[in-house]
Amino acid sequence: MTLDGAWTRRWVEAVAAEVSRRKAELTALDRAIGDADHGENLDRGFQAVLGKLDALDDGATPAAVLRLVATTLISTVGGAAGPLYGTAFLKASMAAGDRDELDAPALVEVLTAARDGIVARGKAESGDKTMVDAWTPAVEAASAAGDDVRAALAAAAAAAAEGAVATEPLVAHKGRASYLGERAVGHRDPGAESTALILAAAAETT
Amino acid sequence: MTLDGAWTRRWVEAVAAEVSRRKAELTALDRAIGDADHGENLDRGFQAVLGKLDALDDGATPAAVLRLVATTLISTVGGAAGPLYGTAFLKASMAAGDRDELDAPALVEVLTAARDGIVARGKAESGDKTMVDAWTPAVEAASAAGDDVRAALAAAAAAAAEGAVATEPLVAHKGRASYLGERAVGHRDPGAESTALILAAAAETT
Amino acid sequence: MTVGLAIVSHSVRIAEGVVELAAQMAPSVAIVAAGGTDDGGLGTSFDRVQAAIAEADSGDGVVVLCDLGSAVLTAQTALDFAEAPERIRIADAPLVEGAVAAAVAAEGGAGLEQVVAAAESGLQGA
Amino acid sequence: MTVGLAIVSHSVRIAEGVVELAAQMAPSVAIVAAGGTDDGGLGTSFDRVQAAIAEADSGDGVVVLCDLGSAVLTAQTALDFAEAPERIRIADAPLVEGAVAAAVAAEGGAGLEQVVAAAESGLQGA
Ligand SMILES: Nc1ncnc2c1ncn2[C@@H]1O[C@H](COP(=O)(O)OP(=O)(O)O)[C@@H](O)[C@H]1O
Ligand SMILES: Nc1ncnc2c1ncn2[C@@H]1O[C@H](COP(=O)(O)OP(=O)(O)O)[C@@H](O)[C@H]1O
Ligand SMILES: [Mg+2]
Ligand SMILES: [Mg+2]
Ligand SMILES: [Mg+2]
Ligand SMILES: [Mg+2]
Repeated sequence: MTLDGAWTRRWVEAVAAEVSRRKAELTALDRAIGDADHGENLDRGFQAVLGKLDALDDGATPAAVLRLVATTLISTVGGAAGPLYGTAFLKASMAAGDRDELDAPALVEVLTAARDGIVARGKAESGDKTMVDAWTPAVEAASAAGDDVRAALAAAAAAAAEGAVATEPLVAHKGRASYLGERAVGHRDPGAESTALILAAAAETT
Repeated sequence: MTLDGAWTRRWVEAVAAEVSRRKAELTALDRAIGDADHGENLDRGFQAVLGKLDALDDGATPAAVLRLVATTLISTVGGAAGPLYGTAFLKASMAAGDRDELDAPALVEVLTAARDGIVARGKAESGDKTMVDAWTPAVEAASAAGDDVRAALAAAAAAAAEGAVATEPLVAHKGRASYLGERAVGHRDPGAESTALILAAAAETT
Repeated sequence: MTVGLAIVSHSVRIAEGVVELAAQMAPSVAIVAAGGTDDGGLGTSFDRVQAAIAEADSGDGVVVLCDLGSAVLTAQTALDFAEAPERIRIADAPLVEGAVAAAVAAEGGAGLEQVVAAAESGLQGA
Repeated sequence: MTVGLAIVSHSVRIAEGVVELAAQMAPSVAIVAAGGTDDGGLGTSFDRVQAAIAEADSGDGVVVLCDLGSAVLTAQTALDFAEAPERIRIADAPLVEGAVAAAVAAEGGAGLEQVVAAAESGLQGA
């Protein structure tokens, strides 16, 4: 398993497929504590990405793929997830630089940059019941996982999934769910769940 | 000159005619420090009043005429002047009570009630560059004018006209003109000018 | 069943847009637009405001949200003429932001005073 | 000649209504709507926001007014991609009320920081 441009592309395709498959579920989470569009938003975004992947060079670097995802999500998602994931993929692309492939330390750099981009954009702290609550444990788990990229991705995916579940008992302090106060308790944050989906797809992409 | 129901009706008709004639002028004042609709607003209101006067009994009291003006302005003016003049005429109507005609003390009561209604509704103080700056001097002049209603009306009209002119150097603290800060200086308040018009029409109605 | 909202704006489009936006997070709340003058121009209509308040009131009360000052004056006048003024509150809150916060509170079953407080809290979801 | 305004809302109708309302007191200010998603649904469109900012900028800068939080995130992202970000300010102000105050200030020839301050002053004309 080599995290090169082709792998990055396969990963993005897998995300698009998973978002499409789980669109209704993501939207249902957003119906409970938001405006019921998170699945549609992300599906619109990743379908648009699919439509643009073909235009990329066969030899495109990971950074080139990540940048295409970033600009496409920014332009097409239509909700908070657009600027947030868009900024994440943009910062990830910048961190990937001109590398042809990402080893484990580079992967950690890229994941960290993505998380930092989301935090810089949305100003959420850990525990605010947002996608940050999936990203931060994922970054920490990946950096603790050692030199094997496969292990790092698996650790990140597992930690993100746990982080998403751990948003359930929280009150939200950012995003639409913050309007609900105590009523948000008991519901999983849709953005944390979609982050878990994105990282699970990475772990499963070979 | 007897301020009975018939006189009240003639006065209202005179106001409608004057507002119609000076509509563009009132709107021009509102263009300088507002949204350029005060003349149209009042004209719409008083034309609607004209349309309803015929339905009144011939023997209608001053209060009945004033109440008709109030409810019609409230429903038709469409700007701040609607609730303000509407409340003024409503409170005036209540002050007139079941009197068949208004003597000088009753006139002062009626004018005072009108002014108080505007203040209660709009919370403007004297010097805030609103119609209150025409009403308050008018009330004071009428109450100082003694027992002759004609003299009281003339005094009120003259004081309102002076009050309207005296809004020119002021900065506005209520209404749309308050957005302009110092830029409102040098412009006459449209509502103070229309108040002067309304009271001038009263003084001229025989 | 729930507190309703009346959305008073000088513009038909603003009032209707606020209704669609607030309804997104509060599908079961009665949110009624009172935008523009009787003929749809820029301004406020006493009759539209009165009708919107009546339509939004299911018995649990109505919170009125206004844009500019003259919308507030019109709403206050409607309150003077209301049959049950004790069930009507005019929120001292920004129109769009206040309406969304109030709608979410009403959707959650909050009472009249709590919905007013939500409107006035100035919470801005991000 | 004057500072322009970009009106970012989740709703096409809100954005267009704010433009008509603010223009009433500021006929010579460029006030441009960026409402809804690319297909006109409820949400925000990066491309519409970017285009509105460009259209509102005559060289003296643009103040961006937003409704909910995700509109602010979209506007901030547009600022990241802007050619002259130093001429763009996102006001921390309620959309409708802030836009009217900002428009009047811009009409009077106020500079970029003054227009932002007017939007944020929370002045509500009555
Ligand atoms: N300020 C923020 N910081 C981090 N994440 C946020 C923030 N605001 C919203 N989110 C995330 O975005 C998700 C909602 O995305 P989406 O439904 O696409 O946007 P919208 O709320 O605009 O409809 C939330 O579940 C949350 O994870
Ligand atoms: N709060 C207030 N108290 C007293 N008078 C006010 C107030 N607000 C506005 N006015 C008066 O209303 C006049 C404007 O009326 P009009 O143009 O019909 O209303 P709008 O400002 O809603 O377009 C102002 O010139 C001023 O005299
Ligand atoms: Mg959503
Ligand atoms: Mg949304
Ligand atoms: Mg006006
Ligand atoms: Mg007006």
